[in-house]
Amino acid sequence: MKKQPAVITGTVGMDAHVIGTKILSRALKDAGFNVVELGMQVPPEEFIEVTQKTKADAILISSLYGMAELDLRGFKEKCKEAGLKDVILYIGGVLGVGRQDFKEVEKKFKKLGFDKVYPPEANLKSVIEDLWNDLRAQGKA
Amino acid sequence: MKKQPAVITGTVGMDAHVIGTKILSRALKDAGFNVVELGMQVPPEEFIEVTQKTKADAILISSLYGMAELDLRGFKEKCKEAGLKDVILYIGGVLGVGRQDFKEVEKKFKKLGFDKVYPPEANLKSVIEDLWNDLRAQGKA
Amino acid sequence: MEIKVKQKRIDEDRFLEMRKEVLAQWPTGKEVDLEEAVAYQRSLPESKNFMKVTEKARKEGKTLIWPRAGTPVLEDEIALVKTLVDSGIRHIPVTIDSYSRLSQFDKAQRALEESIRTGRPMLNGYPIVNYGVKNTRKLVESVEAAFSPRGAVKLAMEIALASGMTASGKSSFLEFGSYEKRTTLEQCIEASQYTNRLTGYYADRGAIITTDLHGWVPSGVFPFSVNIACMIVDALVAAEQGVKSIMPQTHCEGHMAQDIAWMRLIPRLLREYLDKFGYKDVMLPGILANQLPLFPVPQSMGGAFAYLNYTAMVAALAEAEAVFVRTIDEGAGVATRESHALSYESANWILNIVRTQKIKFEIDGVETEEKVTEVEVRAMLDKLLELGDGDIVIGSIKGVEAGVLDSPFSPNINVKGNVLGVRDITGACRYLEFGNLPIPDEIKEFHREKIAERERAEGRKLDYHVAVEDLWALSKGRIVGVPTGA
Amino acid sequence: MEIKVKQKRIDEDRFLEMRKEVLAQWPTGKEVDLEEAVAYQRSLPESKNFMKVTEKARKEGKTLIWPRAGTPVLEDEIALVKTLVDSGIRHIPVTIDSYSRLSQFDKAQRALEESIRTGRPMLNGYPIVNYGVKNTRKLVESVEAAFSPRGAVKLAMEIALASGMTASGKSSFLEFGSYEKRTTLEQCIEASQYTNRLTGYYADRGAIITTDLHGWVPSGVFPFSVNIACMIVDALVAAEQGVKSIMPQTHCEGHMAQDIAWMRLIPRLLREYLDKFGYKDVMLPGILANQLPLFPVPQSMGGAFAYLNYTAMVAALAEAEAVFVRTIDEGAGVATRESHALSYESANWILNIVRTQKIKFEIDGVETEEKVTEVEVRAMLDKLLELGDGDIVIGSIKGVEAGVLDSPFSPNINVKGNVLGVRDITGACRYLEFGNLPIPDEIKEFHREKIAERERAEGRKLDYHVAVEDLWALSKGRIVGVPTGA
Ligand code: B12
Ligand code: B12
Repeated sequence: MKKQPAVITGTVGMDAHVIGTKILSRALKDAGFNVVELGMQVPPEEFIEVTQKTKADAILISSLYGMAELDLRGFKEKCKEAGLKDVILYIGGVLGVGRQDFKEVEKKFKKLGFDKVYPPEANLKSVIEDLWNDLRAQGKA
Repeated sequence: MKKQPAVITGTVGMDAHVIGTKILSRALKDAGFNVVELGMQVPPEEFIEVTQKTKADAILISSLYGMAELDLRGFKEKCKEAGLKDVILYIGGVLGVGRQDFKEVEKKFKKLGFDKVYPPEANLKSVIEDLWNDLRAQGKA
Repeated sequence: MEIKVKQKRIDEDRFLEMRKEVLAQWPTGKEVDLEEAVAYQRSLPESKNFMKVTEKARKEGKTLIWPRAGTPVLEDEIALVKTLVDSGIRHIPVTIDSYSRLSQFDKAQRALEESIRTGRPMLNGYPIVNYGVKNTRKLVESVEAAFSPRGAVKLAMEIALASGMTASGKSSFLEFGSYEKRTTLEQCIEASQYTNRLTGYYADRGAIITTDLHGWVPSGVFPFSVNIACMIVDALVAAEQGVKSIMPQTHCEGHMAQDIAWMRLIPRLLREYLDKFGYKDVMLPGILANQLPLFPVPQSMGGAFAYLNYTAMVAALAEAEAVFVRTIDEGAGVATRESHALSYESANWILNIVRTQKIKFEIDGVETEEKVTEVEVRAMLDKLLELGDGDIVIGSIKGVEAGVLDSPFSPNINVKGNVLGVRDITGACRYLEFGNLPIPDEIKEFHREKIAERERAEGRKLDYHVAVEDLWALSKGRIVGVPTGA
Repeated sequence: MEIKVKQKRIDEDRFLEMRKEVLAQWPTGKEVDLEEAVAYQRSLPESKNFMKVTEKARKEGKTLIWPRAGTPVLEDEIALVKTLVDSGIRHIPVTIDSYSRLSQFDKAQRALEESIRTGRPMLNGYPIVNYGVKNTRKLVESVEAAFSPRGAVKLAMEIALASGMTASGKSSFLEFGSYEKRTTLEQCIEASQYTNRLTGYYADRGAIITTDLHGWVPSGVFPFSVNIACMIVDALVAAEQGVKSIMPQTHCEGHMAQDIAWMRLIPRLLREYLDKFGYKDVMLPGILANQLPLFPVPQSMGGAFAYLNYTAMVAALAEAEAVFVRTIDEGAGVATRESHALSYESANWILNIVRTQKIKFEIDGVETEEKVTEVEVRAMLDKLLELGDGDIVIGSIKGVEAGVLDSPFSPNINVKGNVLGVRDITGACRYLEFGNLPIPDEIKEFHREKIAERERAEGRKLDYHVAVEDLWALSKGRIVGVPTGA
């Protein structure tokens, strides 16, 4: 049996919407992940530091307050600089200010380096399936 | 002073929506018209006959049930045949089945020979102003 | 003039003779085989029986939505009812087009053919006679829901029931007061006796069809005692012809205390009068709340949602078994499938949230409104029975002639039209002009005081113009009209 | 650790010293001239004073709509508030962006500049500090309405009040419980004492600013006794600093009997406790009903209209002076001007129609809910006063540490989080886990029975997963959650 995969969760920047990331974290734990829960208002740098320290396989970022794009510019590059080119990046929530076309949002955040982008109120069962698949593709599960 | 202009009102075809034409008729009376009120479900032919008999200056047709186009095909031609080429023709109500683009509706009924076409819940004050203007243009008021 | 129609069941032999004539009116009449139709009806599952669906809602504490659905082309109609059922609809009232409602089947046929050819609906409803039994069974069988034809004439009712529709909304007063121009009440009752007799024929053979009743629906703001008195007459007429299931359709004018009072009063008085005249076995499976006043102007989407949700809320609080909410397109024209779905999604949200709470409540004023209306209704029925010498049909016919039953803004030339209603300061409907309505003096005084109160508050006399302002009020986001300016 | 913050008014001298530091945080601080600002406030018409606008609504029997309005670029913000006022809005709460809420004015500045440059809003609110007094007065003067800054830190409040805003929604428990991660309650109370002291300073000079209070808003389905106890604490803290007008903001969880019970209980207990502690001259101009649970998913437009209409209906029935309805875009993101207009048109329809009727009513269950909550709130306040030896501030700080005040799903690491709420079978919020809340045994029994009733009905134990289902329920058109599947 492979080791239990480790993942990091939290809301980025100044976002105080913590309910989603809390529920997500609990669901990940219930699904057998080792979850490091950073809670709300996590600076991008903190996600990176904690990933280095814990050797986590994935970062799952929440953002609902609409300012994620500002918070996450250059995030993927910083991950790479920190030697985390393989870490899986997921993001979910309300990823812009105002009613958005999700297709556009997805494109934008994929360009920013995210592997998967989820609309508000994403189904957690399929999120977790996606995550297992991505981990398997990297030989980590 | 000119003679009191005479006008004919009613709903055409099988339309049972009589409230609008009743209110319109009363407003026309209050505004000094001589109103011949035919009520609901008036066959097109009856409008013509009564106009001939009363020498009315205008016919104001109501229709809400959506089937006015069917009821009024060839109506202007029949008016002409009956020697009523100058009679002013107004129509108002819900002039098609389903949500309509009023501009289209207006075009359609103007092509059918109507001088003015009104959307649902038209303002009766401006209707009456329009009517005085059209009568004046014919030297009838 | 001698009155020929009486409160008396049509003999079976005469009825079967009459049917031949009716069925001969259009070729599809030949498709109706009454015994086969009864068997077909009896083979239908409970989910297609109007009464059973309503009783189930009552048992489960649910308020079901009544839509209004009728579009000319069968395939479109099937698609529409599927959308409706997906939105949680279990009763499907099928609006019949205006030509068919007046037995002009040839006109309907031409318009139907044009609709099919052009892909543009040229009729404002489903031409059931033109489609006939075989086609309409396809419609009925397309979904798990109970069907009800709206505005069916004799032949249309024959086809509807043979096709498996399980309700028959045919009120003589609705026809007389809202759809007819020259027809007398006598003619309308005679027509409804036929359709009720047909319903009774099925009932005698174990297929229960429900008759839903409107009474005399006023064209505008008007207290509901005339409506309720006429609904009771309609119910007695139906029961005499053998109808075994009656569903009253009450109309909400928008004032909560009145609307709730009427919803409470109607089933109580219906039961009392049905029992009194010996129709104890007639069932009343539930009540349908309908919304009467003008819908918000087509431009006001916010107002449209508010009005339909308000109606749903009142129906849910009153624990009605069903509510007839309009779509957001009501003011604009026959609704699209999307408008239906969106509107019922909204109303269903309210109905589910409110009914789950099992709210029991008392509103100040309901008792007064119920009492006032009850006294008025009883006075009217007493007068009718007096005029008819005990025969409610004869009494009603004479009553209309005498203005004992009357309504404002009526299209029918046989209506006196000497009455008028306006709203009082809180939005309740009051009589402004009583005409010949047999309303007791102390009740008249009650209405006059309420009217005087508004007159003082607004510093003007209430009159015809105020009645017209009040007609538009709800549509513009108020319950009491305001001066529209010179 | 020693508690430094106490329930005591800040000396004027010390206050004026503190102000210097605050104003130095950003260049626009220089624009604030306190004496000029007081004079400006006093010159404002009643229509711009929050308390006066609320009192007028109360007198006229109206329920006003509170929108939520904050967009980064001043010109857009002015256009937005004009739309709002055209929709009948008289209170304008200005949402401040999230950077400014955390005093990160430099970040806000960069995002503001980018918003102006690109024409795309990059901030989720109006950066009031960056705009300063002169600009914000343009906003205040652009319409006839009373303004209230939402989420103003010290400097933001200085600028808001100097600009003519006349309310200050600053609840220490709201900050602590919903917006902060590491900050302690002590720090939050300290911050609120400053803004309340500033409000008191204006009040002493005849300019009445209203403080509106939330208490501790739970992140989910949870009975409201903790919230109400904290609201009372917030009110006492504000009153001690000289605040003279307080407007409680109650949160509706969607169960009518509970929501109405809480709306009745809150002003009654507030008055009692304010009087008891000697703040008899503090005015309570009215109450604001807010909607708490998750809004319908963005795809459900019908549900969105239903939910906002339902909230408006409940507020109107309870005769609240104001109601905070969300727009139909609530689930999707910051609303467009069109969504604002459409949503308030809809809510206003309900409010006008219901308030005009002057409905007096009684709902079964309101009395019980009011009594249960009252006993719980009193028990909590007693315990806090005991812990603080009579000082409500010290008691509250200790109370949070001890879990005497607690809340589920909190973002703040200083919160115990040992409590949980779920709905009962009718949708009422009940305690599932009591943690350390000082709830009397017989009341605990009441909650347990209600929970057992639902467990029996659903044949399952209620737990964390049910609490999550209940969180989503209203958003999906139900009031009680249903199993989401494995
Ligand atoms: C009341 C009503 C009825 C009543 C009518 C009572 C009566 N005897 O009048 C009853 C119940 C009988 C009825 C029946 C039907 N109705 Co209907 N009814 C309505 C309703 C709710 C209000 C209409 C009304 O009275 N408006 C008030 C008056 C004062 O307004 P108005 O007529 O627009 O008139 C004003 C102006 O437009 C103007 N005006 C009117 N005519 C004219 C003419 C001229 C020349 C001018 C200048 C101005 C002018 O002056 C008036 C004063 O401002 C509307 C929906 C709505 N709008 O809310 C549906 C509606 C008109 N009905 C409709 C339909 C389909 C029917 C039925 C087929 C089915 C049914 N619902 O039972 C039958 C048809 C009967 C028939 N043969 O016509 C549809 C029409 C669909 C379409 N066109 O796409 C509507 C739009 C509802 C809907 N969305 O489905 N209906
Ligand atoms: C509750 C709430 C708050 C609470 C938050 C309480 C708390 N501490 O968590 C409070 C009151 C504090 C708040 C504050 C604010 N809020 Co707020 N808030 C909401 C609200 C009503 C619900 C959010 C929520 O909790 N959803 C429930 C959770 C369970 O759902 P979720 O987060 O979507 O998560 C689910 C999925 O998306 C998924 N998921 C979430 N994250 C991730 C990540 C990954 C990787 C994956 C795979 C999945 C995933 O898993 C979850 C379970 O299914 C929404 C509107 C709405 N939707 O109804 C507005 C909303 C999010 N808020 C908004 C705003 C603007 C604010 C404020 C700026 C202003 C204000 N309203 O006061 C402040 C900002 C504070 C800050 N610094 O962030 C806006 C955002 C606007 C935008 N993006 O355009 C919204 C959309 C409302 C609106 N329309 O204006 N808010």
